[in-house]
Amino acid sequence: MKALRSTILGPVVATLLAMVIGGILVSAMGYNPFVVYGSLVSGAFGNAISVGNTITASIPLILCGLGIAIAFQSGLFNIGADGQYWVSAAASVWVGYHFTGLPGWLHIIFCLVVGMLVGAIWGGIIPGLTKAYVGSSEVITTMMLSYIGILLARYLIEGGPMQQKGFNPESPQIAQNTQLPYFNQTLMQSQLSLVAVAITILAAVAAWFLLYKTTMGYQLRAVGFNQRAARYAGMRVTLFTIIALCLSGLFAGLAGAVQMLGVDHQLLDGFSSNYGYTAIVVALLARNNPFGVLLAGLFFGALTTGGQNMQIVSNVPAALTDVLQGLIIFFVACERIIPQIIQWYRRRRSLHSSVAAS
Amino acid sequence: MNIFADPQIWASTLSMAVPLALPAIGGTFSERTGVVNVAMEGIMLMGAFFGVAFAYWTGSAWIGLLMALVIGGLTSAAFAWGAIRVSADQVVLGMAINIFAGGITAFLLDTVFGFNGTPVSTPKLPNVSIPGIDKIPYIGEIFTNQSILVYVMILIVILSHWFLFHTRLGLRMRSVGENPLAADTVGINVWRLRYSGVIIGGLLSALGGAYLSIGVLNSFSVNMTNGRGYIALAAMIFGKWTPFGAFGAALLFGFSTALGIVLQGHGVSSNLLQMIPYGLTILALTGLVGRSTPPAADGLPYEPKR
Amino acid sequence: MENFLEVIDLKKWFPGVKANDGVNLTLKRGEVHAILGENGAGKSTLMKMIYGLLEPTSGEIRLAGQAVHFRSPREAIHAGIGMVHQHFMLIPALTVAENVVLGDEPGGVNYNRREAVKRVRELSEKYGLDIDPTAKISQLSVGLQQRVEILKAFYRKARLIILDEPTALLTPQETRELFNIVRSLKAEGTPVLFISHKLDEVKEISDRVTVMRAGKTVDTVSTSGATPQDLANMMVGREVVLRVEKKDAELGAPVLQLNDVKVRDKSKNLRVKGITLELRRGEILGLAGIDGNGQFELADAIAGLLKPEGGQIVFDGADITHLSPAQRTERGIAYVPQDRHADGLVLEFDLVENTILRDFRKRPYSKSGVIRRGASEDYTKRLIQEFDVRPPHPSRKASELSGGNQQKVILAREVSRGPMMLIAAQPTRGLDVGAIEGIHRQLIRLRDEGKGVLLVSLEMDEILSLSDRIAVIHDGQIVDVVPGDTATREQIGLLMTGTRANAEVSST
Amino acid sequence: AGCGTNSTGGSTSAGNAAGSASGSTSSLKVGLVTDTGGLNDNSFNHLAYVGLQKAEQQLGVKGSVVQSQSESDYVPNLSKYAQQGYGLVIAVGYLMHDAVEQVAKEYPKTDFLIIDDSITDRPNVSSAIFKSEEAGYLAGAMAGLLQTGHSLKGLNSQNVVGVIGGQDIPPVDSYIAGFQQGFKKEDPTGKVLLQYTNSFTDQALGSQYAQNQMSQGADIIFPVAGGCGIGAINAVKSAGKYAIGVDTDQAYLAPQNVITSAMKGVDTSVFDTVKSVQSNTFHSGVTNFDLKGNGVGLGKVLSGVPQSVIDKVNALKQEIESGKIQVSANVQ
Ligand SMILES: Nc1ncnc2c1ncn2[C@@H]1O[C@H](COP(=O)(O)OP(=O)(O)OP(=O)(O)O)[C@@H](O)[C@H]1O
Ligand SMILES: Nc1ncnc2c1ncn2[C@@H]1O[C@H](COP(=O)(O)OP(=O)(O)OP(=O)(O)O)[C@@H](O)[C@H]1O
Ligand SMILES: [Mg+2]
Ligand SMILES: [Mg+2]
Repeated sequence: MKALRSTILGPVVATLLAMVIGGILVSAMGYNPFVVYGSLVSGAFGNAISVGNTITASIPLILCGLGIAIAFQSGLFNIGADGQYWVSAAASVWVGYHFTGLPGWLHIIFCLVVGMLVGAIWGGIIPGLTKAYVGSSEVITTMMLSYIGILLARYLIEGGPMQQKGFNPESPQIAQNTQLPYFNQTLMQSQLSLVAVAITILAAVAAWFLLYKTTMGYQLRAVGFNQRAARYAGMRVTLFTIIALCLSGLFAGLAGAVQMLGVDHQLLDGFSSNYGYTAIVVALLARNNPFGVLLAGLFFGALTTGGQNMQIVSNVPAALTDVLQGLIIFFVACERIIPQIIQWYRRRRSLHSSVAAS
Repeated sequence: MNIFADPQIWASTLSMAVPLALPAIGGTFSERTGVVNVAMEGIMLMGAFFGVAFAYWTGSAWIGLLMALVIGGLTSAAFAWGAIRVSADQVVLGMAINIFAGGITAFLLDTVFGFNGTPVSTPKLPNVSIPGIDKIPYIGEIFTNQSILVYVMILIVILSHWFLFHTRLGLRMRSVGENPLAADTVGINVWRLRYSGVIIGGLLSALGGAYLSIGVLNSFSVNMTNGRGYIALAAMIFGKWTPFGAFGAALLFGFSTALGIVLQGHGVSSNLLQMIPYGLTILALTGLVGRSTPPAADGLPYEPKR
Repeated sequence: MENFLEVIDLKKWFPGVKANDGVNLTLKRGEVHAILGENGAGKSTLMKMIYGLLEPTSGEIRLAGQAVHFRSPREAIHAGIGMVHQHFMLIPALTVAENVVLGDEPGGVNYNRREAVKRVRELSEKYGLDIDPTAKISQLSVGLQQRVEILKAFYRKARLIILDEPTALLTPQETRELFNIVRSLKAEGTPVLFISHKLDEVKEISDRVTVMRAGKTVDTVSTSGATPQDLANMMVGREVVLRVEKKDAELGAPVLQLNDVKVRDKSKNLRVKGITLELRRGEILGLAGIDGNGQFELADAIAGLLKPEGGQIVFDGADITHLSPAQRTERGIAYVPQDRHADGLVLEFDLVENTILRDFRKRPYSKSGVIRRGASEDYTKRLIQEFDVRPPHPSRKASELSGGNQQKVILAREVSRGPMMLIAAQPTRGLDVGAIEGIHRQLIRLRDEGKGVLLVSLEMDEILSLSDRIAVIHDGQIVDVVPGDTATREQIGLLMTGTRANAEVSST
Repeated sequence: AGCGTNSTGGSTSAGNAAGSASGSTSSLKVGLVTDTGGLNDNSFNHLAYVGLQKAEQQLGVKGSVVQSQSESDYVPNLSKYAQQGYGLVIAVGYLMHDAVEQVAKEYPKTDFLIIDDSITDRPNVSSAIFKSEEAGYLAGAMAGLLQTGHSLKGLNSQNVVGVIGGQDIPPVDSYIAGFQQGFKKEDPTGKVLLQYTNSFTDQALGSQYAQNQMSQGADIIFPVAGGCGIGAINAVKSAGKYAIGVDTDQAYLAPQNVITSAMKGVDTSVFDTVKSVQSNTFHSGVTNFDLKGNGVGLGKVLSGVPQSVIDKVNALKQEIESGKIQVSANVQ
């Protein structure tokens, strides 16, 4: 109980601290901080629609975050989830419109599987092989492939084979029966899809099970912690390096596929999601624990949707969301300072009282 | 094709290497003392914005540059505080700085300068040619009319190498990044050196950012670093945490970007051509560079339980 | 003689551990004062407080009559304290010279590399600790690294020198040289605090002994007045069996045959240059040698961690030269590696995960790719009890255990796997007498059960007391194989330098 | 709030922040959703906002802006305004095509305006299409005339001009296509270098592209790349060459170097639509903004440009308006 309280207390106090500083900044710029924050919170949780939007926004973050967490647990830093996401998105969209006549559920599974495979290949093959055999830093290879992947996806719809006939650089829409049904359109008018939510929760459980309950996860973590001991234990370090990066890409790919089937329905120019980068923070704040990723992803989803509402309601420039987000992450990361501050405060107070007493 | 005969491609290479090499060397300092630094992107943005802002307000690009360094230094000091004093996760902190910097610079641009951006009357740093060298046929053209920061960068590369590998302080810095406890037991102040490493990193990153805004240009636009801080991170690793290595990687990257530009206009999709720098980097990394091992204590907080 | 150092009722409490809980100690000028105690008794903690690496919870440290409160080693160094650390405080990426001079480098702004090399060379010559100042630490054997650690302390000309288990990795010759240095320090009036688990060393070098148990100082006695047995009993708080009792070996069929095996290490140096050797069931074969002569590379090669450059490894009648480590494990090879932190354990894993490290693929620890936590945990609990691992919590991370207990976990895991052969490399390094006793008993039990044990050790005494046969390795080759019961220190010591004493012994 | 925008000369000092609730209770609320380029794109998002600000000041409507952070934000953002009772919701950019279709169907009572795209099958959606190719044509023609006549100080003997596109997308390409046709018309042997930066923000990259084109002999450069193009104009300025602005009148960026600007009236379209909703004359369907209606056109012309050139360009303008010249929006 006490442990639980202290794990929750840190982030809460950190968030408050960030909001105070953000509030001062906002006030200095002439806005009313209470209106600003009110709109942030109500935009994230104010009504059923907001909640739906928050959950929807968190799904790609969670899925990418799971992949990044698996890589981290295996001692690897996948910084290129963005590219894996977009390449897989492109692939699943292609499967989604190119094949027709399949039953809906089968077609959906087909799209998801292709998305995951492409993500796994993009994230795992080149970075994995070069890491395992040449020792190239996966930080560089995944990052470079991420840029390449985004350029590739862009090429596909800008004059490439996936461009819809016509003028605009966008792909055709995926078949109607592959579009994940929205959750109760009248009650909750958001793009929330229960199927996507189920996939996400399932993915988190799967990641947790894989990491902590299977021999594969055991080996991944062993390789991540101590390669020499892993080799001593008879594990194939190179193989598991490749597997870890593939798995990481697989989850990012799943994110791309789910987002396309559930929300976007087509490949649109822009490619500005940055999920891959935000998901790094999601994974790390969750200490690479899959269930933590679920929570951290929701938190960031809330910040995103709340931030959009904040602009609408209080006219604050969009950039302020990023300012707040940066501050919150900073202080949450520094939450360890809080007990120290409390201690310091107590000590000072007791000093004061002892001085007063004497 | 005689694209290589045109000195422009080399001049481009050099000038595009600056905003990569400077933060990459900055990151080298930080990581050599054991602090993983992914905050280059954000600190560059801070440097870029405040460089322009102060250049405009004071009418002097030099004061702008100075303030870019001051703000960059302060930002990295905040990062250093979190990373060193609080032992927070360094990657998370770095990302936090990046997100914050992207936000605050855009926010200030909007609220202070409005949507037309920074005023055109903002001064910029001078371009210079080196007398003597500019007379040499081919080479001269490369070194003619380059931003003064191009030459500053070359100086910094050399100085950094000397500092890290030939001075007592450099030796101590490296020892702190390799094994802080060992350094501590011989009486070295681990925290102070780590702070210095991170702040030097911040200064160099801010310099790289200022190069973008008041070196080549005289204006700021939202997210104008465009991921260069991350590429610099790659350049730092690529260069195996040495100044010359980082510089080389930055040159490679600048060159392949320039190549991508030159090759355009021959019917190939620009999207495909722009893959060149990234593809080339992977090839060079796997073909030539291979394993790059970071300083042993890179990313590990040091907190002696006293 | 006046007291140079006084420690008065010193306490250091870590969360959940009272590492020091009332320590009293006096150190006179020109005295060599040994500290004895079991693993985890708190010796290193005490030294770290004196050196400013840890701040006491309470109590007082006085130096030359003045109370001191060091907040960092910087201050302790300033006050003239030098320390050789039990766990190396070296920077593998730097050179010997750089490591030694670090913190007090010659030169102005520039680091004067040449001067540093010169000074270190002079220093190593003066103390007879032969070492190449320009070599990188990462290329040195652990024994050589220990010398660097000692050089570091001497470089700073301290007024008080703390030696925390400096001899754990030294050869007998090196130990002798170190003792010469200690004696000359003593003659200069420099007091020395000396920690060792080797009672004969303590007897040889120290003037007084302080014994610690469970964070408290039990007693301080004059060395000359105490026998090793007395000291051991004081440490452990019970009677300890110092001599190993064992029956005669009942030799069985060969379990391991090495035919002209050649091995290169990771930096591609040929370290094992053609070894032919046989290990039989029911025997302990000791592999003696000075560190760096290829014995550990050979062990790695048998376990499959290094690929042999040439030759053949036959295990239980089958050629296993090209099998993977996992396959060898499967066939019944157990291995206690030399470096327990780097190879033997995943420190971030808990004890359960560490005990199944080698067999996690098998039932009952896993089933169709799924780890069975319950069964694994039961097994771990059993081992913890059987091998007296402390603290007895299966969910503790391995990193939270003391070195001795970590070693017990590794040994428990390897021995209990029911192997046909055990390679034990330095199995008792850094352990206290009580723990050593337990581990030696396990090795003998294994042998008595008809398994083959290859004991690779730098401890002459360990080799002599346990081995049925002793193979001596020098420069990657076996100099000779001699019977264990008749071998003497002198004989083995000579062989270790590569000199064959007489032809008769080798013919047996 | 800092009132530093120089977009409008109006003296009404309504701080753009936290709209003061001084208007009538039933005042029209207008929501603007930008695409992921954001308000600082130096292009259509920015222009749409300028139009909205003008409407706020002159028509007394209450405006609100939200900048989308990813493609997935379009639907939620558009819906949010509709839910909150905004009378008009403006979607900036063709990328929001499908999002507008979907949301407009769900909120039939709300009026929508989409910029740079045409949606014809919804009674509550108005579309604004800009014939930026026509403006590009005139700009190209002017460049061609200047090149052939060498009629500006410092023009070299090669007839090379450069075009820098931000990305290979319709709103960019229509300008470029027009530019190419206009240039070829007046300078059939001249050469147009065309490159894409794939960025609308990276000024330094824009500057490099410009330098590269200048090293290939280009001395008039037409950047169609938002903020990235500003870098190009900057490079042109320091090299003493010439540029043509885009979207807005960019002469202020380099008064000695910007020959003219090819502009499109996104601000006008926004303002007009707000006005129509306010006066209940909103109509669905496509509104074409072209030369004829001054929906697109050229900006201020550099003083050094000979009158003959200006006359010729004006003649071309007449021909386009009369339909004698048809300008295609497809890049060659
Ligand atoms: N930093 C620490 N945090 C928590 N517990 C610690 C710490 N350092 C030491 N301990 C604990 O304090 C006790 C004493 O450890 P110490 O290292 O002083 O033993 P030692 O006598 O030197 O043992 P050894 O002979 O194995 O070197 C042990 O139980 C150890 O686990
Ligand atoms: N002879 C030596 N003695 C001690 N350390 C050495 C020696 N040679 C190399 N080193 C170590 O290797 C590091 C790099 O050495 P290297 O000679 O490559 O340095 P450098 O900076 O390239 O010098 P130079 O200016 O001579 O080219 C040094 O900082 C030092 O740590
Ligand atoms: Mg050299
Ligand atoms: Mg100890």
